[in-house]
Amino acid sequence: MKVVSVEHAVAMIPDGASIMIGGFMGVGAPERLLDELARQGKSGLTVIANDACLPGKGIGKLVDSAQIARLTASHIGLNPIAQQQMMAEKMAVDLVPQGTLAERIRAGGCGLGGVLTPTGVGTVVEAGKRKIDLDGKSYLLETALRADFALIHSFLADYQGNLSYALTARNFNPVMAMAADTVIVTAENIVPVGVIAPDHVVTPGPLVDYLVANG
Amino acid sequence: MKVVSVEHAVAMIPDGASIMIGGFMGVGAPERLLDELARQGKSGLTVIANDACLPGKGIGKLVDSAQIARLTASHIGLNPIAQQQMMAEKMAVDLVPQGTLAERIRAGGCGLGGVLTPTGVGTVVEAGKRKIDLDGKSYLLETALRADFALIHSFLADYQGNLSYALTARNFNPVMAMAADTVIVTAENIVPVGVIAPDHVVTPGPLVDYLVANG
Amino acid sequence: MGEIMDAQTIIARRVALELRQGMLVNLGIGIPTLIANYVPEGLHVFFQSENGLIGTGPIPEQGLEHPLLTDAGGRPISALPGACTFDSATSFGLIRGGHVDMTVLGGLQVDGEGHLANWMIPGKMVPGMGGAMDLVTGARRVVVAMQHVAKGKSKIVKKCTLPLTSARVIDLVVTEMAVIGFPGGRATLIETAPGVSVADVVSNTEAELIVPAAVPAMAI
Amino acid sequence: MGEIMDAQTIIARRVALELRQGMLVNLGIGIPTLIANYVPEGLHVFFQSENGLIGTGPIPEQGLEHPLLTDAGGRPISALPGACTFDSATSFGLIRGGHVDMTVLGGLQVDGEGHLANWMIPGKMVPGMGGAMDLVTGARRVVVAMQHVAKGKSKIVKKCTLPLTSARVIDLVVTEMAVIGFPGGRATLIETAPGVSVADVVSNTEAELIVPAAVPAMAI
Repeated sequence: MKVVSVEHAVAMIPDGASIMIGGFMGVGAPERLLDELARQGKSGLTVIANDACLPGKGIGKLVDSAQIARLTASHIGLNPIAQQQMMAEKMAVDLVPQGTLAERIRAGGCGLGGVLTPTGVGTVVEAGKRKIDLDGKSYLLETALRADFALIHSFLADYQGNLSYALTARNFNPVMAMAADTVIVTAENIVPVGVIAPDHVVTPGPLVDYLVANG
Repeated sequence: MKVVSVEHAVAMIPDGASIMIGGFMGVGAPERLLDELARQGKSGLTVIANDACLPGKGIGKLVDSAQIARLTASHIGLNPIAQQQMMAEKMAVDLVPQGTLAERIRAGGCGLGGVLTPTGVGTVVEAGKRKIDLDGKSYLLETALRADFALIHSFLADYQGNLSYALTARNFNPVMAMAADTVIVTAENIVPVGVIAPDHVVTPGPLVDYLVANG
Repeated sequence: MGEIMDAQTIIARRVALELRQGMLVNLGIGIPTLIANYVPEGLHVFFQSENGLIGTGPIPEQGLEHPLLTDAGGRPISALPGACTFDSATSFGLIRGGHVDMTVLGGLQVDGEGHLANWMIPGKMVPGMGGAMDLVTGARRVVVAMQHVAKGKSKIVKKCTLPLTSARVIDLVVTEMAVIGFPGGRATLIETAPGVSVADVVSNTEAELIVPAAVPAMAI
Repeated sequence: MGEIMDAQTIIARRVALELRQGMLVNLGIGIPTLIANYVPEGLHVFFQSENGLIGTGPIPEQGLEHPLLTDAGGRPISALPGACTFDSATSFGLIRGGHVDMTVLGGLQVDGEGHLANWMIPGKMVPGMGGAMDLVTGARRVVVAMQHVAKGKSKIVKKCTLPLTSARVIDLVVTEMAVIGFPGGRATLIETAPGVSVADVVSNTEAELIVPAAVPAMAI
C-alpha cells in the first residue's frame, strides 16, 4: 500500500476507466475523490454504484458535470439530472436489482464466474440472461462484475490499509474493495497499526493499493 | 430467540437430522452441543462441517461414537477413525474443496441457487456437475447447501442473539448461522444487549433461534 | 372514510396489525415507513434498513443525527440498543435467504393474480428497482401498502400493465379502503375499512374480486 | 547435498527468495510452514492462514497460546500487529479472487506439464483437498515445495497418476535438488541445489526436463 495525495490518486484514473464507487445515497461515499474527479474533469467514465445519489452529492457530482458515459446502479430515482441524462440517452444506465448488484460485485472480487439468483425471474431483468432450473426452481445466472478502480471510503484505516466502517456507511464498500484492479481508499480517520482490533477489520490491508492522506 | 439448556437444545434434534457444525479443526466448534449429542446418542446424522477434527475433539466426538451416517467436509485427514469409517463404508464422505464448501453454505443462507467456481475444473470434483463457460473460462456450477440445524459457537452473544467471534474461531460459523432452518448457539460469554457494538456484530440476532444458557 | 383518520394512517395502522413478536421486518420508502409508528404495545420487532442495519429506531432528535446513520432514502435514523450493521451483500443475503419475515412496500399496481409492479413507468419514470425485486422475491411475507385509487384509476388492476417487480404472488394489499389477499392466486376481499362498504371496494377495484359472504371491518 | 543443510531447510530457504515486498502469501501445512522462518531481512510480507487470519506470526511462547488462535492445522500461532480475521467464505474469496499473491504447497506429484497432485492416494489415503484446490486455482503464483524423490521414486513425473488438485499449471517446484519452472507448460530446470549436478537432477526426475545451456546454482 502507498499513501498518496488526493490529486495523485485521481490522476491515475484515465478517461474512460471503469470505477466502482462505494456509498449508498452518498453515505459512505469517497467525497474527496469524487470532488477531485470532477475538478480534474475525467470523462467517459463507466461507474458501478448503488445509486446516482442527489445532485451535488456523492456520485451526483459526476452526474452534474456529465462525466459518466455508463452507469450500472440499482436506483437513480432521487436524482432528476440522472433521469434526464438517461432519457436523453446521454448516459447509458443499466439497472440491476440491489441484491444482484451486491452479489455480482462480490462474485467479481471472490473469483466466482457468477451466481444463480431467483431475483428478476419473470421480469424484464431476465432479458439476455441464462435461466437455470435447479430442483424445480428457476434462477437467473448473474455474472461477476469487476472494474479498473474501486473508490472506497472507510471510517478507520490503519497504516497497513486495514479498514473498518461505521454504521450504514459500510454498504457496498467492502465488496467493491475486493473487485477492482486498483483500490483507492479515503478514511475519516487514519490510525496506527493495531488500533483496529483484528476481529473488527472488515477490509484486510493487502486489498488496498492506495490510501489517500488526510488534510 | 429462546434461551434453553444444552439438554433441551439437543433434544430437539431428531435422529437422521442434517446438521451444520461450525469450527475448524475444533476451533470455534460448539463443544457443549457435541458432547450432549454424544450423550443423547443421536444417530444417523448428516453432518456438514469443514473437517472431521481429531478423535475426542470437536466433530471427532461424533465420529468416535459412529453417529454420523454422512459427512460433507473438505478434509478428514487428521482423524484416522474418520478415514477408517470412510474406507469401511460405515460413514459416507463427500469431499468438497474448502472454498466451495463455504460458498455453497453461503449460497444456501443467502437464497442463491448456487455459484460458478473455477475450483475443481479438470479434476475429479467435476463429476456429476454442470460445467458452464463464460467469456472463455470454465466454471463448475456448485449448488447451495442447507441443513435442518446449525450448531454455532460464538465468543460473545447478547440477550437478543447478536453474535461476535474471536480470532480464528469465526471460520464457518457465520455462514452456517444463515443456512439452517433452526440455529442453535453456544457462547463463551453471554452479555447484555449493547455490549457488542453494532459494527462488531457479525451474526445478527434475528438469525438465532436458540441460545444455550451458560453453566 | 377519512373522517377520523387519513388514508395513510388507516393503511399504516392496519399493516401494523400484521406484525408478530420477534419478526424481522423491512419497510419500504413512503407509506410503509409510517408503520414503525404503530407497532402494538409490548411487541418487539426488528426493523431492517437494507442499506445495512437491523435495529432501526425513530428519527433522532435534532442535533443527534449522525451523517453515517441513515435509512435507505438517505435520511437520518437512530439505532436501538442491540442494533447491528452489515454490508450490502449480507443485507441482501438476509433478504433473499428468507430471513426477513415480512416486507412492506409501496405499489404502483397490484393485479388480480397478486403480482406487484412498483419500480418503473416506461417512458415516464424509471427510478430503478433498488431493493424491491429482492425483497418481493425473498421475504417470507410480502405486504403492499398503497392507496386504492390514483388519479381516478384503480391501482388494483386485472393485469399489471407496468413491468413486474417479481413473478412471486404477494400475500396482502392494504389500502385505505380494504385488505385484499390472494389465496390460490386470486384477489379476495378480506376486510373493509371503517365506513367503507363492500360495494365501494368492488366499484373502486378493476380486478375481479372474490367477496366472501361475510367481510369484517378492519380492527384499527 | 545435505552436508550443510537438510533437505527441508534448503527448500524453505530457496522458496523464501520468491517472497516480494507487501505480498500476501498462503503457506500450506508441512515444509511450506517453515518458509516463514526465512523471510529476508527488511521484507514485509503478509501471511494468510486460510482458517481466517492475515498477519500470522511465529509460534507463541509457552503460556501465551490462545485456543482460538490457530493455524489451518489447529496448532497455536500468534498474530502480528495489524493482523485481521475473517470467516471462511471471505478467506476463500481472497484466495479464489486472486488477492493471494503466492501460495506454497506440498506435493505428492508434479508432472512434466506442471500439474500438481497433492490431496489423495486412491484406496490408501483420502484426506481431502482442504483448501488446496482453491489455492492452486486462485492464487496468483503457485509454488510447490517438496522433496524431489520419495521412497526411491521421483515425485516429478511424466504424467500425474494421482488425482489432480487443479487443471492450472503451477509456476515453480522447489526441491532439495532443484528449482523447476513450467514456461509454455514444459518442465524446465532453472537452478540446481548446492553440490547437485544437472545430471543428478535429470536422473532423479521422471519427467522430461528442458535443460538450458547454463543452469545457475541456488543462491541460498
